Amino acid sequence: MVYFILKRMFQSVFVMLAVAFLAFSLFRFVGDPITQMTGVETSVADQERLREELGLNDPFVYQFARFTGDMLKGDFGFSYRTRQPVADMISSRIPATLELGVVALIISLLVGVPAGVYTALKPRGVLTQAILMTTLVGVSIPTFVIGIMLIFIFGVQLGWLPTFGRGGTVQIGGWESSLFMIDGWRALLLPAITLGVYQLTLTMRLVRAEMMEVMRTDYIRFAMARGVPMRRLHYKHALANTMVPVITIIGLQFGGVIAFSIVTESVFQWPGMGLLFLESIRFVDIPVMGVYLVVIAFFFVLVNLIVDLLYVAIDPRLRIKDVS
Amino acid sequence: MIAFLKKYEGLWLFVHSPAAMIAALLAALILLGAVFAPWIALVDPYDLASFSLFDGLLPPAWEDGSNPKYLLGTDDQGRDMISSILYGARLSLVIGLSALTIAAVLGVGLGLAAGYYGGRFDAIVMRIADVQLALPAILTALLIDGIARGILPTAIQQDLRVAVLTLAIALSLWVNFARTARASTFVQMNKEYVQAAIMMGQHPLRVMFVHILPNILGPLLVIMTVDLASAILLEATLSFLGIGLPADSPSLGTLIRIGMQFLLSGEWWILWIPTVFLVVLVVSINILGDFLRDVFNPRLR
Amino acid sequence: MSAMGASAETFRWASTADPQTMDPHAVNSAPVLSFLNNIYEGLVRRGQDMSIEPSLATSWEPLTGENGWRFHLRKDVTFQDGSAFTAEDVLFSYQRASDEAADVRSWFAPVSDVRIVDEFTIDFVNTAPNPLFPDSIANFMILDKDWAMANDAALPARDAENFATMNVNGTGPFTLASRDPGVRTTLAPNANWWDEVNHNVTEAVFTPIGNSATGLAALLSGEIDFIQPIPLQDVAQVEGRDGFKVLEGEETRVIMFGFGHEHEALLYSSDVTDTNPFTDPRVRLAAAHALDLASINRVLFRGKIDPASQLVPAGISGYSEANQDRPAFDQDRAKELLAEAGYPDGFSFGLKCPNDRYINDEALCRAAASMFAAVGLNAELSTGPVRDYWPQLREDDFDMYLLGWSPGTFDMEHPIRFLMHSQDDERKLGSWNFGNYSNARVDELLPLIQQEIDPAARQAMIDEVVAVTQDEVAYIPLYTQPLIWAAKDNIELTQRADNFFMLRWVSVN
Amino acid sequence: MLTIKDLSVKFPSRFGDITAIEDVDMVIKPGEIHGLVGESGAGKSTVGAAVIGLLQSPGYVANGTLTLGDTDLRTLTPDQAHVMRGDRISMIFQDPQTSLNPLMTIEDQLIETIQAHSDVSVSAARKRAVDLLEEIGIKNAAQRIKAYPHQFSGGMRQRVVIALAVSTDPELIIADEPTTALDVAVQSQVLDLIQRLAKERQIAFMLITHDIGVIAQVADRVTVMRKGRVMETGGTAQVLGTPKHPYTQALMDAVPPLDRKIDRFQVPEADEASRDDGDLAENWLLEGQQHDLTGLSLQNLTVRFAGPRTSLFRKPPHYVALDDVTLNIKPGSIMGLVGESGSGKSTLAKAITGLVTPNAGTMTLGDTALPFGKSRSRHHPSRQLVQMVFQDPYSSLNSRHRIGDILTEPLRFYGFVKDATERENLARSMLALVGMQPDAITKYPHQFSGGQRQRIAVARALLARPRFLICDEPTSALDVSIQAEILNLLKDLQSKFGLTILFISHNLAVVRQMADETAVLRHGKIEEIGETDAVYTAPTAAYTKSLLELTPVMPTSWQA
Repeated sequence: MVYFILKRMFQSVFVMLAVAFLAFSLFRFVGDPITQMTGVETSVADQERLREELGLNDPFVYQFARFTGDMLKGDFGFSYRTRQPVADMISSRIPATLELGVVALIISLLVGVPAGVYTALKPRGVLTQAILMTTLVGVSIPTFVIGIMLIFIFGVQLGWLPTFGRGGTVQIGGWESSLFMIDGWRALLLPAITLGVYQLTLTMRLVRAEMMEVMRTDYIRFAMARGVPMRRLHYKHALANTMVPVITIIGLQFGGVIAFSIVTESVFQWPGMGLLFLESIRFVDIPVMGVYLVVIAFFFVLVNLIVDLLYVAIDPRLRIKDVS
Repeated sequence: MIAFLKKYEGLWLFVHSPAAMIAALLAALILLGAVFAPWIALVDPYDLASFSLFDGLLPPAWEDGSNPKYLLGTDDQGRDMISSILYGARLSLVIGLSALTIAAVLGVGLGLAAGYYGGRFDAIVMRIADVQLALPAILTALLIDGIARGILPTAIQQDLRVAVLTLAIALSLWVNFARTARASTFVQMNKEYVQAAIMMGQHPLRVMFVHILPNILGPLLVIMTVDLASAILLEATLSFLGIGLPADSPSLGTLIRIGMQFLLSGEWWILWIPTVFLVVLVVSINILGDFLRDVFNPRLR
Repeated sequence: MSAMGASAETFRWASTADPQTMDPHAVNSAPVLSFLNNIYEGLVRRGQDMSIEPSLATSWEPLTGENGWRFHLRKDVTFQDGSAFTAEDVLFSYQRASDEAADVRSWFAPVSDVRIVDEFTIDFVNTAPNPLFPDSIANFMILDKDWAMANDAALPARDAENFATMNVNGTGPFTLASRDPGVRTTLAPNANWWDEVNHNVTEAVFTPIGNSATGLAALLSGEIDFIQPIPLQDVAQVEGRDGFKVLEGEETRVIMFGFGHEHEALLYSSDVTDTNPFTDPRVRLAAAHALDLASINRVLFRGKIDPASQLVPAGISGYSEANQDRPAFDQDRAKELLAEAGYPDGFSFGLKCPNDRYINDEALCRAAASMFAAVGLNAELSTGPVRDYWPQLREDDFDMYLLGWSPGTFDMEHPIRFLMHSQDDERKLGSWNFGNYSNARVDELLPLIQQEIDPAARQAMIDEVVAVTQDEVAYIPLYTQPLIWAAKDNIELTQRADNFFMLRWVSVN
Repeated sequence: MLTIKDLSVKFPSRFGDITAIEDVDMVIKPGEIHGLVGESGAGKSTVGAAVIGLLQSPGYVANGTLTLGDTDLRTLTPDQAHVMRGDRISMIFQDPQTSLNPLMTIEDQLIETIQAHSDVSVSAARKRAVDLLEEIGIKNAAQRIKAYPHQFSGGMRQRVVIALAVSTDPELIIADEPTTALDVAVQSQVLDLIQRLAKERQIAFMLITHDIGVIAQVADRVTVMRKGRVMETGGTAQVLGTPKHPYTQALMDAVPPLDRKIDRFQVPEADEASRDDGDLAENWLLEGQQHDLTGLSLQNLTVRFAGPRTSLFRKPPHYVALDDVTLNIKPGSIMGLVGESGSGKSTLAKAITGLVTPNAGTMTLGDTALPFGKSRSRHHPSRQLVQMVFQDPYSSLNSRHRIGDILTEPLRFYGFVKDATERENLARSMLALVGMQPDAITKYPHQFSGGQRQRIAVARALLARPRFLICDEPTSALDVSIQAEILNLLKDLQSKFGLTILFISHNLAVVRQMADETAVLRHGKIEEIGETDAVYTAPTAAYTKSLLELTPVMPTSWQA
């Protein structure tokens, strides 16, 4: 088991390095940061001097080595645009994105899992068909349209919820959280729903498919034949076994949720990493873009490591050696 | 008839599934409209001389101030909405289908080989897939877009926009195919017909493509439909983020992006008609995907 | 102004872009300068009508015996941290702003020396006569020498932030209360401001909102009091709602098409590859005649624009009243001109446009391309974000391009210097004349205009330049960019033509 | 006491109702083990499912009465039926690997079952569970109860399953193929357990199985079913010893005896095609015998698999699949290879065919050495000379290929016949030779039954003109009557074409019928090897002896 975890960590490091390389090398081509950093009237000679100062004229490999080396030292460089340390910029935005992503994930689980269970247990019900159809339409509308619609319905027309930003936040040891104020929750609701819709459908369909699969297994039929109470059978037996594969897929998807929050953040002016990333693209702020990619990849491998550990926790077959 | 239908179970299921039939009908109509757009459409939205700003912002035919020539109205450039949508669907489908083809060829090829050879080759492919997964679709697309912008001469960037977008979407989809193909191949590798073929000394490529591939097509087909839907949506989202197609050669996604500007201004048709159209298209494809899933996995029926 | 001194008034506003820095000398961009004008002040400032008025300098006059200006500084002004404002701070700020590390140093190209005369008098020596110099430094903001030195911010931050990136110490009406870049910036009134307070804001919160629909929603849902700008097409929606108002005005920015005058052949043509038809003024005039500005105004701009005949709008000093006509929309005339020039069937060429720089820039170019096509000028339109756009223009990678120009000095001399004079890298002239339009008479007149003190003589020379460039169709000026702000009804504010938003003119009723 | 009368079960389908079972009558008394026997499709599992009320949707009981004691099972509401399940009727499934919830401990599963049916405290339920496990033969039950299912071996797991079924003291247990997935030794223990429980606790057992030997060993009464109908019912000795119904007779004829060798099974010859149609193929095969008879000799063959790696620093442990195996198969003879699951039988076949690379030893086909695994080139002659018939006829034919494509592939691949039409003709003829209609060539595998598919698989093997045939459990997926046909076919072909055959099976009786010599494999080692008759009548190895003893057989006295 220790070996298993070590192996996954080794693979994670490989993924991180590859992403760092990609991030750096690809963004090296995005455009000329100099024209963005300087004003309308800056002379060509001044631009060239700045280029030299920033090391943009050095050979490519040299620049990458510097990039990775600095990163390992915890030095993520400075933004071309704001001249702030990238580490500060990104880390100050991480709470917003993570809270959005996690709440979206929780919403999608809170709704998706029961809906999946219901539709799996009553595959022919009218409500099942309605749920399936609604969610299908839900995932077929582009996220940004859903977001804007929600804003106009609940923000502008009904005036129930704020239309942008994080609302009230509380600083807890450097972590700026929306979760401790009513205002924060109100602001979080619409973006989280927008971000969660796609995930919700995915979760529901996955749970439904796995659950139907599990309900046909011998151990469920045997539990039926022993007269195990239905509620216990559905939740303790079937759902637990359903969640084993579902957790992996959700883990794989979480990185996508974080990345897809780019769209949601841009619609709701949610001050997270995604918004920062979009601004950085606009200004060709290469250090910020590069670090963002690396951070996203880091979340991805981290979540998957957690999923692996969860697996071990849930599934005794991985935890306890076979004695036979 | 019954005997015929019994033989082709999928067909039988199909004619007994109203949702699938309606979806197929709508998808087929849209596909036909897209294919024959140059013959059906009133104007060619790519030909700047064929429309005039003078006709701009006309509402659909049933509203006041409309021009009956433009049944669903015109946009802010004076383009007929119907024509734009037909051409837009054409472009969206071209991008979606070509991205899908590239992703399928790449993903299935790698997945088959990984499943067939296993071991180190498999490990390498899966690590590459991990890296790809760590960069979700939207980031991959942004990356590809960025690199294309950087390395292509500006002169041809415009012409290669569709190709770049297609490649970007394709790269974000191939992992799906690779993982599914790999998993299915692993299952097939234990089947005795594959062992028989290997034992005979058949060429690995023949074993992979002639023997295994036809047996794993089912799940791949399901992925194809689902991914076609997500490719179309992804293209729309990229357009929203401003890295999609230019406004003068609009896809459905670009039309929606343009329409977003008119969300509040009263010209609702510029946003909602393409949106409804897109949703109908994507829902249809998804329903067909569901249907195929049911056919290939009868236990879920 | 009636509510002055009333209870606490928090004013919230939004705009599309966040000021990148709080350092007044680090970045020469409109969002930064506009925002910091609420915190820092210059020697002179612009009033509500854009006129130059005293600020930290109470008066100024030309130097005698040499080129340059003497500024008499205001006494009893303190910085927000309480330290006194003196000529030392002006000299220091000049040195800081004209350093290689400063992005605004080009403002001081005409300055050869700055001398402190006494504690409240300072001389700026110019290399040549420069009647407009005081006007050109309205955005040159003064910061406190001791504060900057003490906090290691003697120079603007270049590749890393410094204290001045996130902190301020100016003399202006507001001071920075908190800053979360890209998210939220809060300003508080400066209790010790020297000037009469004309606002009743006790706290001002700024939020950048990039997505225009989100911004509008924020206004309509009441979460913000004011937003600049809003999209043209939403004006009716905002006006139609109770409790909201739209402020319409005109920027000083004129939108125009430019040509690759010095290109020997078209770059993007599929039919004419060996020559450049745009070197023929008849072809350029044909292009001008092809444009239906009335339709552009009605459909794209909802009637909010004024057609432009020259590179500055009416009202800017130096505007040529004598040359107010622009080529009419006349497709037949355009075709005739093309036939005369030897292109009866027209030709194709490449048109470059940004898609995120000016209001409706992309839509405008699409419409223009469509109109050009109607007379046989088949434009291959290529649009892109501005980050790619300037490099393309600098590399001469265009046949025709879109440009907007706002005269930084609010004088006609500015576009003549940047857009009409032949390219001259050494003298930094014609630096935005991408197509290198070149006319010996224009080149000859520019220095004369710059040095002429007599307004009538100066105007005569400007009129001649405008006439020459109209005659040769150096550019096709299209219209003046509109300025659309929206606010709640209870907000009173002043919309200045440079799109700068000044908190000191805001009152919340 | 369970009484079934006139039971019919129907499955509605799109093409009208399909009758799964019809007019089934059966009575099972307390303490009685009632065997329900029949081939696939007989509907025996449906009877069990109908009784316990777990028919696969959308099946339903169309007619008849089901009574358990005084309770009419058909009148119960779904809730009542669910409460009754476990309480009065319980069930044991075939595969102990899959019948237990892998995420729950044995304890949790036992306690929840006990508590579901009686109002006892957790500790009382735990005590009862521990006692039960002890009774069922699990040592150290108080500790073992905390384990998860995967920590038990297959046989132990089936005991746990039985414990679960018994834990609520039901009147009736339906055991659906309870020993089919088990090796003979374990099977015998489980059967003993069932017998003991029936006797001591007076539980009625419905023992559903296809294995006549199992029935003969433990059942008191037996019901024979075919195609949803009862053929014959009565005391076990009577039904199996002196069958009255012709179907039962035919069934008994097809069962291979363990204690003697019969030349041919008395089964109706498949007369789908005239054997004359097979002349072309027969001649073609005969003319291809340039090598005469080809034997195979294995010397000290050892195969090791790397186990899963568990540490960065230690090498993964080896798992020895074949340990120093020496085996000499005489040209033109049939070598039988028997062994339980995991003994290395299939690894041996894979080593010969090159799918597995041995770590040591030599293999010699005829007089040429066989290169190992990947070092054997794709064009090595052995790839043609050695062919294989696989266990699962459902997976050994590519379901996406036409029979014609499947059969002509070797002809084309080995370059035997250049002309496509000729290839097709030969394939048709070969189908006739193995007893199939030649027009099968245009169809797809799913259009055939398992037996027919296995014939096609044999035809494919023959079309490579092999000299050495490996049959890996060729009949274990088939019903006994079909098994008899295939065994007859293999015997015929072997004698006609002088093939050398390695016949692998776990079924000792089948091997006895086929093999000239028999080798017994256990844990990758040859335990015993010799003339088949000698091995069966006078086994020298203790392991062979116990295998022979534990294999359930019919008492000789019953046999005709």
